[in-house]
Amino acid sequence: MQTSNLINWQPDRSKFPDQLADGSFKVDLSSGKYVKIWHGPNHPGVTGNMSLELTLCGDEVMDAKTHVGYLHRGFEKLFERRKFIQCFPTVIRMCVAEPDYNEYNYAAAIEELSGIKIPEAAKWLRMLALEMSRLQTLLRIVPGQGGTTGLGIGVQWGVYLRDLILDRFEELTGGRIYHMYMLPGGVRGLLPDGFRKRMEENLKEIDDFVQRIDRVQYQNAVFKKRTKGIAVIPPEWVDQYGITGPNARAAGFNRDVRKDYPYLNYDQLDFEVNTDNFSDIYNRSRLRWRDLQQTVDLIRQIMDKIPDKGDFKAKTPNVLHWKIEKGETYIRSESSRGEYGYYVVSDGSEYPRRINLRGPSYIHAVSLLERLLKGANIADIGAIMVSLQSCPPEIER
Amino acid sequence: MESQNNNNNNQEKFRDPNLDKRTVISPDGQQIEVDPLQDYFEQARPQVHKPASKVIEKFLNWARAESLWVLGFGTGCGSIEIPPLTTPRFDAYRFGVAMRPTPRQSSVFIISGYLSVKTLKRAIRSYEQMQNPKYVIGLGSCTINGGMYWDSYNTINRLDYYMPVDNYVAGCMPRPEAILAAFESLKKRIKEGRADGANKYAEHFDWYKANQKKVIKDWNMPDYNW
Amino acid sequence: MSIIAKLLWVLLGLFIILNWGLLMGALIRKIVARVGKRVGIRWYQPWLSLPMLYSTRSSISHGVMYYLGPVFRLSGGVGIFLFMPLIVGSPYFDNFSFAGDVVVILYFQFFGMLGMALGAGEGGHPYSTIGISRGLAQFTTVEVPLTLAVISLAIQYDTLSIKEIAAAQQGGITNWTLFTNPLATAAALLSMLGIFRHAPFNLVQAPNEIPIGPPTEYHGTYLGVLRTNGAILHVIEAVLFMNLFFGGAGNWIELIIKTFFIYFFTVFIGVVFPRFRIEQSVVWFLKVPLVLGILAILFMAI
Amino acid sequence: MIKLKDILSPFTAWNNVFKAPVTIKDPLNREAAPRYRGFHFNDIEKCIGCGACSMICENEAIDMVEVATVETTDGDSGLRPRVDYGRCCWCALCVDVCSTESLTMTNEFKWVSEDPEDFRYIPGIDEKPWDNRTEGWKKPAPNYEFNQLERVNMEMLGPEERSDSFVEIVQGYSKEQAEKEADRCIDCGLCVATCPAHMGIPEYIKTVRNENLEEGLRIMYETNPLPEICGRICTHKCETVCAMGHRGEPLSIRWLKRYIADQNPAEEYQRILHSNDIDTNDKKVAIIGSGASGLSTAYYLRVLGYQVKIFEEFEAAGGMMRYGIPSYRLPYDQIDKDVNYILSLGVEIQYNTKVGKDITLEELHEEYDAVFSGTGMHAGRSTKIPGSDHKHNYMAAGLLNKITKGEEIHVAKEIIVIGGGNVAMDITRSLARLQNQKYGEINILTTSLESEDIMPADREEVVEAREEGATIDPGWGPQEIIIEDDEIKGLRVQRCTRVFDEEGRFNPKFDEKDEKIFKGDMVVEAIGQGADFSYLKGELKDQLAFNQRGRLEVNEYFQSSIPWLFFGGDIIQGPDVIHGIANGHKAARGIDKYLQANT
Amino acid sequence: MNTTIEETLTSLESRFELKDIKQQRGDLVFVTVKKEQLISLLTHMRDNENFTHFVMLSVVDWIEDGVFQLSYILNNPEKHVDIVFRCMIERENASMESAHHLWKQVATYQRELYEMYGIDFPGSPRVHESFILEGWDDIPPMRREFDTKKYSEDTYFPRPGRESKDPKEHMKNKLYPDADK
Repeated sequence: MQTSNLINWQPDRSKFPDQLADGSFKVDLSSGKYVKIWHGPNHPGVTGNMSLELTLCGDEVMDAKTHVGYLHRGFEKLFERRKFIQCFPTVIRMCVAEPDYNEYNYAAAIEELSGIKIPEAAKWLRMLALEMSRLQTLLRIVPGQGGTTGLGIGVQWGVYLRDLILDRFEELTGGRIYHMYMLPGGVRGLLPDGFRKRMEENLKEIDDFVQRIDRVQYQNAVFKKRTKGIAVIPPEWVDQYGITGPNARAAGFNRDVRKDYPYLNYDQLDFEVNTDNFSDIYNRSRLRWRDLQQTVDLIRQIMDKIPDKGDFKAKTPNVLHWKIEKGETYIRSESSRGEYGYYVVSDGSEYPRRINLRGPSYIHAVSLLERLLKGANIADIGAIMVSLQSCPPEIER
Repeated sequence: MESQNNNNNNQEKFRDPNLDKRTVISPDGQQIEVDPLQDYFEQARPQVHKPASKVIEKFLNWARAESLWVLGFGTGCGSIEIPPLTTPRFDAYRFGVAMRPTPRQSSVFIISGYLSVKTLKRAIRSYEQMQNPKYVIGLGSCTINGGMYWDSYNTINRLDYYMPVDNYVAGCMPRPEAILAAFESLKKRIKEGRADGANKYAEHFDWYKANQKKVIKDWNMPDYNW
Repeated sequence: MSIIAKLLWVLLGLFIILNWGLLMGALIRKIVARVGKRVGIRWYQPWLSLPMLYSTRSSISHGVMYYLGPVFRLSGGVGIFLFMPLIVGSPYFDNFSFAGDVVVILYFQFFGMLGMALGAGEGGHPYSTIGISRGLAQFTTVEVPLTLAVISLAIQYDTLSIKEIAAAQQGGITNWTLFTNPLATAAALLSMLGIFRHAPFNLVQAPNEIPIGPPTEYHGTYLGVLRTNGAILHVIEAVLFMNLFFGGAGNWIELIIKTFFIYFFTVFIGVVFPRFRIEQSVVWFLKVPLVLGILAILFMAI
Repeated sequence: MIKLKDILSPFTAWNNVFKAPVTIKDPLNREAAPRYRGFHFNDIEKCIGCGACSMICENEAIDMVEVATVETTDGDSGLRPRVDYGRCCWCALCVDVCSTESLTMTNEFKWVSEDPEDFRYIPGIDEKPWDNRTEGWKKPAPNYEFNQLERVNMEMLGPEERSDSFVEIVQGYSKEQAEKEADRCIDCGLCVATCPAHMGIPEYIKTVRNENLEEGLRIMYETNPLPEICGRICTHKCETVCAMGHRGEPLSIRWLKRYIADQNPAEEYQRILHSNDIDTNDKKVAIIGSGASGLSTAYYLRVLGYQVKIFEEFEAAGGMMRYGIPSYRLPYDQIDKDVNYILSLGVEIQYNTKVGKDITLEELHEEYDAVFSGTGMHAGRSTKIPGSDHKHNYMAAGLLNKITKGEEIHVAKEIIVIGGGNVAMDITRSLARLQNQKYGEINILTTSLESEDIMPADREEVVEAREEGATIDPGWGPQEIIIEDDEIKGLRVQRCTRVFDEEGRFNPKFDEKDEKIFKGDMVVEAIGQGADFSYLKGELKDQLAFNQRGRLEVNEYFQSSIPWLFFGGDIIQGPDVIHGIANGHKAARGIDKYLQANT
Repeated sequence: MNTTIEETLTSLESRFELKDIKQQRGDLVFVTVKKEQLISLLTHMRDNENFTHFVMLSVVDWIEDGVFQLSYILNNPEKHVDIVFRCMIERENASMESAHHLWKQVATYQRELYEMYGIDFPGSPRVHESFILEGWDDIPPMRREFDTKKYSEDTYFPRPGRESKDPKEHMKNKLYPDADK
């Protein structure tokens, strides 16, 4: 027994402060044992532009406070001054990494409140854009998980492939990052000539990438060592914190807005929700990898069904003074991070009363992150943040 | 006078007790007065540095231009276009552009879009920690005249009021190609010896400071942080 | 040979090593870029960056020790160089190697690290402390297996002179320590991963995972010095392993090829693995290479 | 336990070393996708400066600025968009909303500058490297529209129902229809300059959208005291310059005006317009004629507090609007609605008094401080061709007058109308109705000098006349009325090859070889009317200045060379209600100025 | 209406006072409840009605009526239905009972609302700590009486040289300058 203890070296934790039931530590700052440091916002290990106020004991985080607001632009205030159509280019900027869900949610909310039915082609094109958006995010975030632990090579491949998808976006929508494609009432264009062919070529490359990243990243001893069993989200937290998306699905919850509240034509697609039974960094990342495969498959299915002709925009009132009837609604869709919701209130005027975004990162990167960081190693912070896929701009908007 | 008062009130309101002067007792029993603001920061004003003599400066400028080290501080939306720059598709490394994780080692600060007030405070610190010579590239509409957020209560409108900017790139967001073009343009400017933002900042230090302080209400740091 | 002439030869060697180091760094980076499907930097980029770094018009100082940090580091690198025979059998390029030089070199390896520790500690940032304690912790565990391997070699060749160890391996590839003492070689090569600090053992300098530490505190001229030292150190460490395990070099071409491949070996592993956390890498060094090193000694002693 | 596979498999990454990099060789010259939303380009010729781009821009990135090379004309504000790339977000909403499709985006996207002031330019005027690019964001498809190009159709009586009665044809918009039509307006205001009265068109259309019709009425009365009338028979010049008309149908501005007026009940007018108690001053103004200009002058003077009295020749007010325009276009009760409101403000009217006969101008001058004369053009003009002195050759004005008065008129079985203006159409359609009532069939032919494309009549008038069964055969010059046995047998006409000469003067030319005869036993001439200045006599007439073409000379406030005497309406401007109203408004201000100056 | 929602509402009606029930979609219902009953209602929903997923807490500023509308969106993850509880509170000295003990993330929402609207949630952890803003010295910015454009113009040095002409006014000046109304 003694020898195995020597080999499986267990650190002596008797000098560490006590961990309370809620995960926090009893920290006496005046003892001089602890270091208080700021991690971010200008720091390569922090996703996006946010910062963490850490209390460290050695390498271990005793207490973490998130500080957001570095990207606060006051969108929800600006909407007060913008007409409904003018909000359309503005909402997109709420999340830089994956803007299309903003477009969709906003457009869907407006359409629901004003009773507009969008053409069939528009539905499929919206789904295409949404899934492409998910694809480009996953192409960043799946190898990005390796990147946070020092495996930079997958990031290079992934960002390259993401660039190809952005090229397709550019062709389809006219924009590279901010597509501004899903106008309330429909979309802004049909598939360009030759799009399917080029898309299929890209998807083939991505298929190949999926296999390679599996071999390089997921079947990697060091990567496993770094990510397995780290930052575990127990199933009971899921409802306590309101966790959604891959973070919840990795904990065994079969929750996917696309299945549970089918929007657009998702009910016509054939797919199963990916779940896992233990939500640590590895499994969450692995789940995203499976999502990536699934997304490629969904895009293929969608491409088969998109009509090449037909109306793609419903008739809308004159956009310069479009009034939406008094009412309120909540629209949700499944982004790559989880449930993405828009709470839209109209007071019957040309200007929206309130547009409030429910971004999954609002929960994942504030309350959940603060909880997960307690007791974590400082070197794992980046990995934890990426595994939660936190996106600060949607927290502070 | 009124603004002066206002400023004082602000400083009182946003006072951070951790930054107050305090006395500590050293292990050998001596009383030492500690001023955290003095301790953590250096307060000397920035200085204007004269360029080296002609030929040498030309050579150095050439080296500086061909070796641009970019501070990886994603201040706004534009940071999403930085990864493509450094990855296979656009591969800025082959143009002598490299990403650095720290302001001290960087010579180029890319303000990638809008700056909220909270970020501006950090951006100024980062800028001041960069060593002379240093260059600033403003990405997108937001740095020129406020862009999308021109009427927002929390984002600045004109970057050139807070730090000297060498190049602006139009776009929202500028594509990586446009950012590369900005690097090319910046190289030209450096080689011509016109990229002298750091000296300009030192020369007009008071003006920049006044602008910064007008915006950053809780100015709880020394005027110059290295 | 007069001491002046000797010094000039040493300086020539240093010049070649420095330039080869810069070029090798660029070539390796270009190869790594290829793995990432990139073109990579221009091969002459390192020469451009140095004047850029040395010519910053201002710099931040945290006091004398902060300034001395890079100097210590450079003297660590140059120190190793000074006692390292470069070309086997060449009187011009054996530098100041002497009978016990391997011990001195092992000492100098730590010298630079300690200098950094002092300098970065002067920087005052909490992260520097974290970074330097990580660095020292890892480097200590890296040194142990290397030392064991060297002891094993000393037993094998009955000498502490690199020159003699290298000379003893001449006369065919089968004479290399690689084949005559594979256990020591294995222990040394694994610890070499830690010396060159590529993944999975580069957490010490990873900006992602440890924030502002020594590798990010130094800038301008300081960084220029560190980079110069890096170029020298990479080659000279490779020369050390070449001399100890791969038969030394009979001429410059051989040296260039061998050092390249030795260095490339660490990169080859480093590219495809993430980093170990510091306690993981410490445990790893204390497990695998240490055991190999002890075995190598036992093997040789018996 | 660590698996060996987990250590070895990552090394598969290295096989990339032997593959070529995927890096773009020359990224600086890489072109964006054909649809890319890059920098703006504006086709200056096509652009009308409506400012829709500026309105939709959420960033206020687009300024409308004056441009040296573009002049301000009817339907073109002379302004061009200037884009500020310190604000733009490249959403292309400005391109999508552009009413003429002149604004586009190219797929150029590289613009680096050291000077932040550079990023502000006028696309199409300031030369840029991308001006000749063909690719870039355009409107994606014809049916992708931000604006509604089609009008909301107006409910009208069908030709069957209307061709035998004088019931009003146009039914008016319902609430939904009006709001939908008002919704098409993009608020550019290009129409305001073209409207002779410069009515606040976008503003009152906005009140339709906002369901605030009382405010709409107030806006209309600021410049036009006869909205019911104008809402029906205005020549709607505004609609010719409507921004929507460049690619679709212009807004039905006239119908919307009518909608507002119709929806406000007459008895509420005083409350809505806040005209319950107007302070009256001691100045008195006499107005000759209760036509559009007279009523307009009366209204605005009354609002200013003057004591106004109108002298009207006939027994009802309205002038040409009542006695010239058939009631299927303008029902008499609607005239009464507008007139009665004006009268209700305290304007007096004396019917059956012809100035020059029942009372002289001098007498008016003695009793009143100023006189406004809007006597209109009631004297029909004749072609003076052989046979035009026949008893069954009539003047349109006279006939219309009689129809209004309800007098019996001669209606023949086959009628020929000469004239291509709105009066010609009015008489054609009135006579057609009478024919239909009398004979149960319609047999009427209208011809004009002008060919169909330059006929001055409103397009819809011609179309409706045809629908009702009238034959319109334009482009013929009448040469002779053929009379046999003292009865009219027909009209000999020759093909008219031109109406105006190069200098734009009326100088018709005929092709003698192309000649034909229209059959008919009654001819009505509707080629224009003249003014009757018989009331200007003696000394007064000598003091008045006339220009070379025989028109009265007046200053910008319609003041003649006799300071107390103002003229306006048809006699000055030619026949048009809205001009009359505008003249009246202006004259009222002129009179006010004159009277203020004299006290 | 969805049967789950119907059943839930029926069971709620016996204990709580529900007003203005408005069905937006088959799976989404808006209900107005009294301020005093809200927390017990939320607890009941979570523990007994299986509405375990707290979607979001939002606020709408009805400045004309002098109230804030707090919207608590709850979701039943099994039955896939949402109920939104609206709760009107006074704008003056706005204060609301905290619900941070029910779901962990509510504290974050409450922090944001305190900062952005000035609604106090006594007892909520760190509620008075600044969340997004830093050094803010004006009224809470999301309140409707706060004019963001004016603030921005006063504070952030807008670039001068911008002037736009209204086509209508410009044409008036050019074509008929003397016409005034």
